[in-house]
Amino acid sequence: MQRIGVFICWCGSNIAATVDVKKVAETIKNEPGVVYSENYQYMCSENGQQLIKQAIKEHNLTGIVVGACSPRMHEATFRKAAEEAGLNPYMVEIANIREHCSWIHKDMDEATEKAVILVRTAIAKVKLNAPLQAGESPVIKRALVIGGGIAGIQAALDIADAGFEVDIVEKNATIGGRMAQLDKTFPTLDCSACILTPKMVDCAQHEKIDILSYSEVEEVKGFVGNFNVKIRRKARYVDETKCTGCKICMEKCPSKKGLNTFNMGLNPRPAIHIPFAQAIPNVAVIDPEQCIKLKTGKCGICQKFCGVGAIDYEQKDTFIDREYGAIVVATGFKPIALDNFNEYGYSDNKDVITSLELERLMNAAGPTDGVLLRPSDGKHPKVITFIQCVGSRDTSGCGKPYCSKICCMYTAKHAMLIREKYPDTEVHVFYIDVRTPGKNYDEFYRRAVEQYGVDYIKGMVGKVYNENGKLMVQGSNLIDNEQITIESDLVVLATAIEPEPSVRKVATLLTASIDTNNFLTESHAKLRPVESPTAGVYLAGVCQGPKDIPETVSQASACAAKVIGLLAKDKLKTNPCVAMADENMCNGCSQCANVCAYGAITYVEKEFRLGGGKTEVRRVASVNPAVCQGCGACTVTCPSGAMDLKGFSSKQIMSEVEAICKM
Amino acid sequence: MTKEERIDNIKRISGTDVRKCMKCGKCSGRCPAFKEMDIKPHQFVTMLAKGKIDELLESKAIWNCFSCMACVERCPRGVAPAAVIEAVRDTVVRMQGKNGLKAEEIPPIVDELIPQQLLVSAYRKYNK
Amino acid sequence: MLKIAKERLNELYAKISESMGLFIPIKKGGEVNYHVWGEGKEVSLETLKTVKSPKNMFFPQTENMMKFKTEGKNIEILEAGIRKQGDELKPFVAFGVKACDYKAIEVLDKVFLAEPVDTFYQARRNATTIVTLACSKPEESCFCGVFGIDATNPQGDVSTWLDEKYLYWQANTEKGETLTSLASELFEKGGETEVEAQKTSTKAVLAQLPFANLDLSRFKPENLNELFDDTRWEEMSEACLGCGTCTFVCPTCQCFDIRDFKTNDGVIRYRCWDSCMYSDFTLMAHGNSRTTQMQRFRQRFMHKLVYYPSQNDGLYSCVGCGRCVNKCPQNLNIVKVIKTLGGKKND
Amino acid sequence: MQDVTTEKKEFTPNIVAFCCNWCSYAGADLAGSSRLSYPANVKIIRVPCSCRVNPTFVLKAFQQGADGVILCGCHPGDCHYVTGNYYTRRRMALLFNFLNYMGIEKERTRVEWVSAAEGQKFSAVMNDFVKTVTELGENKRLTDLRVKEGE
Amino acid sequence: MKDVELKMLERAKALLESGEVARVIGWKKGEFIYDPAPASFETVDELKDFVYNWFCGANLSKYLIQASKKEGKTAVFLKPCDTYSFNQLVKEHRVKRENIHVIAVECLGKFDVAKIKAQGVSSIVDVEVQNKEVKVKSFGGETVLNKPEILLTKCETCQKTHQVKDEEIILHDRPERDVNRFAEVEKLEAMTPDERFAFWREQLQKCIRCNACRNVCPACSCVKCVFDNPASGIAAKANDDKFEEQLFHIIRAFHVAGRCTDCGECSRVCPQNIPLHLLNRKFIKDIDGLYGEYQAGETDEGKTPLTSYTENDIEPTDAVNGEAK
Repeated sequence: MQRIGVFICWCGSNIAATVDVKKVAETIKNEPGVVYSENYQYMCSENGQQLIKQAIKEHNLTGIVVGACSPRMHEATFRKAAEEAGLNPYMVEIANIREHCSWIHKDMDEATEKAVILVRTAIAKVKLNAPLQAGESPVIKRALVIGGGIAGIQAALDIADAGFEVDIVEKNATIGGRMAQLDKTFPTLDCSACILTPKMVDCAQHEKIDILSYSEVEEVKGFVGNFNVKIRRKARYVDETKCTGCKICMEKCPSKKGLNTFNMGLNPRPAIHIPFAQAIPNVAVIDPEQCIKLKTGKCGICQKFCGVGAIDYEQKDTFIDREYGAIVVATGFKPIALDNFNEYGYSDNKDVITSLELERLMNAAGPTDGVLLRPSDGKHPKVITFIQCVGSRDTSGCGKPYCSKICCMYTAKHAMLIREKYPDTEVHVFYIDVRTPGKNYDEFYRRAVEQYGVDYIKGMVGKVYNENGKLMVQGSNLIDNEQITIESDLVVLATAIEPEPSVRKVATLLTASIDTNNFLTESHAKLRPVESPTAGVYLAGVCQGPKDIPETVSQASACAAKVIGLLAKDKLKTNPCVAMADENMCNGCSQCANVCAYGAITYVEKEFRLGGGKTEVRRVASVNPAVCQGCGACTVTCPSGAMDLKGFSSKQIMSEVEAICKM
Repeated sequence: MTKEERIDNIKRISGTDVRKCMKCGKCSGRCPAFKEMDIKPHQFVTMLAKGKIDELLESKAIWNCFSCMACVERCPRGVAPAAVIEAVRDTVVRMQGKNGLKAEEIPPIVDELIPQQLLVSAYRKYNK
Repeated sequence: MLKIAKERLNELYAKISESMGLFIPIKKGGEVNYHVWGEGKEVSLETLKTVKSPKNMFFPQTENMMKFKTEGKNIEILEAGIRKQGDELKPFVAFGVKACDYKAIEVLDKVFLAEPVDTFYQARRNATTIVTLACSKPEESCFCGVFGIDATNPQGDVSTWLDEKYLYWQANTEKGETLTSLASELFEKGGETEVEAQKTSTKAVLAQLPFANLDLSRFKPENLNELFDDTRWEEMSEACLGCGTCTFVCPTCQCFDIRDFKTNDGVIRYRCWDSCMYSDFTLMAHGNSRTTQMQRFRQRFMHKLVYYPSQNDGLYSCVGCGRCVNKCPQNLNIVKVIKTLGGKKND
Repeated sequence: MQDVTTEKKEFTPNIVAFCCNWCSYAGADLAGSSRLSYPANVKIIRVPCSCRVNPTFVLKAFQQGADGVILCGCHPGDCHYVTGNYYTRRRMALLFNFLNYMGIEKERTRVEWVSAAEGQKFSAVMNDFVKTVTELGENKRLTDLRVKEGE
Repeated sequence: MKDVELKMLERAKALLESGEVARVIGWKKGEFIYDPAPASFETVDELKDFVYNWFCGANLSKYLIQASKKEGKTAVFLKPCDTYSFNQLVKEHRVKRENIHVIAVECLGKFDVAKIKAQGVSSIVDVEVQNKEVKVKSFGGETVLNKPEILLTKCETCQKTHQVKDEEIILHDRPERDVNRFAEVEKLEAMTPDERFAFWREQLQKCIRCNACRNVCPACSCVKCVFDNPASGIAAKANDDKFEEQLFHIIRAFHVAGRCTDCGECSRVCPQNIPLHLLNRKFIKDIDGLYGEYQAGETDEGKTPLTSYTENDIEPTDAVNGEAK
């Protein structure tokens, strides 16, 4: 027999001024199952909670209803109080008689009547509540970082430093990512390689970090604390354990006409190559599309010359399975393709380049050894025009609707560096707005203008065309309300950035949600910015939204902190209000799994007893309580009603409906 | 028609949302008639947004616009300055009363590739 | 014997309806069932088989038995079924009952009127005057003759015959006479010859029906075990969907379930038809005692042909109305069972 | 407090509102803390997500004599459970269309997206819904007469 | 039809004799020509009762749920419309595909004996079909009926073709038909709400809750139906109130929405001839109209319209107010 206790809160005058709380408590005393009903000024106060605890003990209550403020406010408080008094915390229901009653109604009779109904409704529900236990699941103390750019590197280092094993899966042959391609970094202008490569080396040398380069995530199963990941190790045709990085193969390789992707295709590279000098791992890789041996079966020169016998043309993709407790996604970005922007003449003119290409042209390790020479004829450009917002803030459908965030700063950086290194160069920048929030950022931009004399033009370029070997940049100067044409030698486009396309596959594997721009969605824009809605999956860097290096690194460290917090636990407490399938009624039709956003439902074959000693094997759904978030989508999809949600069961909700309609 | 109504009317005829303009000036950056225009394409958008239509209605630029649509093509925000100019021109023409082009004056062969709006605006311009 | 012209039947219905309820086959939504007569209703006496049998009138598909009123912690029993506010049930007439269906009422009586008497059923039975109607156009699914029923000469408080022009009327009981007196001015005398002629011609048709010679000889209590254990039940029931169509259209099926319904201020306890074909039939703590559809299927036919007769002096609880023959979605029926398990007279 | 003699039985509809815990229930809380009133005959049932609402609940409410049923959830795309309300949207579009096809007044059912910040909207929606249902009158087509027996 | 039947019989014999299959599911002779019952044949000897004629309307696919659990393979004869149900059952893991051998058979529409009887022909002995003419032989002699008028309701608008087959037996050309299966639904939609309510009230009032529609429905293959489960809160055995007739049929239609292949068995089996298929077709029509054409059972994989979505789906209010995009 149920023994329900009801506690009506006055909330000072917040409730009591419009709801006759004493009358509510009195009326409710007559409800079947109610053995105790009381009212008090502040139920949430220490004394109020004491009252509840005492009543639970004295009256042997099996469930309680608190008529008070919104459950979003104090449900946790009252659950804790109940637990302390020895009552299962899930035997508590809140009737919201403040926000949903006293605060919105003026008439006391009306509000009192409604309060009674709301309390009755909560009683109807609590009568069907079942004691729930938060489940536990073990945590595998190892993290996976997808992406070996600065975000992945930072996250991995922080996690590893806390003593946990980390694997970095990087799809390219080396870690380092976009930052490795950069020349200098704003606003301090330190050399990118100088600050990044030590971190890369740290990763390689860290005993807790395992770098799986040239690898991709193929399959993810499991859930927070218990991910099961299949990783494809792509064939690099070079034995990683043997290669010493001596580069003799690169010298001897006869197929030298491949595009050096690390240098944005600005110079050629051999079929067998190490992406760049400080690559980690410092191991060669063969591009099978370019390799003569792999394409025709003839050649094999590199193998001949390799002193350690590292070359293996027979190598195949291999798969490894690993278990992780947490996953950090740091898949990064790429500049968008400029196919939709013919007006800038990118594909027609070698000397119209993207900013990332400029980075390589200015980099000491780049194709021009750091001397700024224009691609077409290798001459020093005298007039350089930068165009900002190329493809950013574009709602016409050609580009991206968002601001790419980093362009203003790196354009200022480029302009400044050029003016410093080649003072005889004229530098123009077309801009719509200059956005420089951040420490020392606006100062940096102003320095470009004030100290280095960069010509900033408020306006946008309408066309870039070639006239007698000169790049004519025609645009508006809005401040002077004129249209100008600048004869330039080099045009640099501040191209919008977009998430690395492979993120879509990763997101699907992880059931992490993605927005219309392919950025991964965070769990809460403000309060949970580094967590994905999928528990145990964290987001670092540009895969979540445009950001610069300092922000990326902060986010990566924040991710690491979250991961460490998770891995530090031996077991995870799980939300007990999760779905549960009644095996006896389940048809195994898979409809529930189709709507589950978390992949919490799997199917098992089970044997059931029929009458007459017969048995039958049926396919039935099984919900992983550690993965289920308790939305209930599956419960409605299930035609047989086998799927139900604990804490919000169909019977509970229907009895609430009944109680409300009973007038 | 009050001024407010006229503003609304121009906005309606243009079919473009002038508030979408982010004032980048790309339209004016590529306008082939820029030098001849006393009011520049980007100004048409911002001035209409601010309700300064008296100046627009007086402007010579409406007769200088080629209706080449380059500005429409270029605009990253989906604003159509040429449509605004056309709407202003249209308003001016309507205010002038009936002196439109006659049907028999339409050349018998019209190049199908010419944008319709260009043709229509051409009739209006050269028919004063 | 009396007769009344077909055109005047509506007057008869109206007259009866003045003082009594009149249940009569009426076409509604395209199907003919027993409904309360009213002006403008489409009566269809010619319909050989109503979809639902007339048992509905005495043993409705659902029926409230009692109500509990709850207020706070108090429970009050408000009323018990039919005896609402202590009133007698308003008398009513069941009009147009065929011989098979009339026989079915006898089958039901043996269940509901035996001790302990089902007072709900009893009250309805007592309040009824049954006007039967002889069949003149039996159909191939009919086999009432197998159970010794004479379709041409039905019993009841009043027996009637219908031809192209007249409804012939013969009161058999006091209740019948009373009913006749209600509308005596509408009747004229005569019709014996026409009725006799109809009987003869119908009997000739009945003798020709494909199921006229079904052999029931094997369905005796002493064969119970043998029949129960027959291996052919398995194949006979194979296609059975376990729906309740046969039981719900059957004029003799009498199983019901008792359930509660929560109202705004209490609980209504009601009973409703149940079907032995259902997996949730007669649920006990451990579930349904018949776990397979074969067992349920067997139960139904064993009950009709063996169990019931063994307790009721050999009276079969099938009356050969043939509704199940027509309505089974998968064309399974009692005839196939009788033919499979029974003997084969003249075959 | 009130003059009882003037009490005339005016029809006040009974409205059941299912609100998702993360957006709409919070929106209703905000309406409360902003003191934005709406009629007392709206009663809210808290569900984790609008996708928890089974058509059976809607029908159950009507059976029990509710005059209107409204579902409130996060705006599409903002679902706390990522995709829940997308399913709600499809299910209810089909269900409501179907009820309309059966001749049940389409104004009795509604789905509204109310975010946690939209207290104003919550109140406006409820006021409007109550008004619409009041004009429609009592739910007679989809109610179980038994529940009202003895009234 | 005889030649098709012979061919089927031949295949059934061969399959059983070779041991390729353990049983064949088909139809078995009844007492009349018009009451063949679904049956499973395990030996060649049993096949003497095998029949395939104009009255084999039953959809055999649902029997495969049980059959596919038995030892050995099961061969089954499926008409075009039945193959959709079969696919849907395979998709929902109710039937183990690998245990079934599907023989696709011809169907030129099946007859409704009640419709023939309604035309005054009883004691039917045989039928002979020539195009649209049907010669019905009975004790009373021979009557010529118009074929479209005596087809089962589900066959009137059928345009289905075989979606699955391991082998096929088709001896005649299927007539091309161009009919709007939604015509009846549209007619109802065009009515006023009051008229619609009155229509459904009259139809559903006839319901005796025999559950034939549910039990025959291949989509209603739940181990335990919510309406039989006291714990569901909506269990009821018989309609006790007008509401419950509606509740049962609304919920049933909703549960099979997006999964119903429009096989029409519900209307075929209803003892009260309620046009139940018009409920399911409304869902089908709305799904087609609101979310794009979808035919359940066309394949045996993929999500159903109710377990998928797009970000720009129509709002329920707009859908109800007919503002479908």
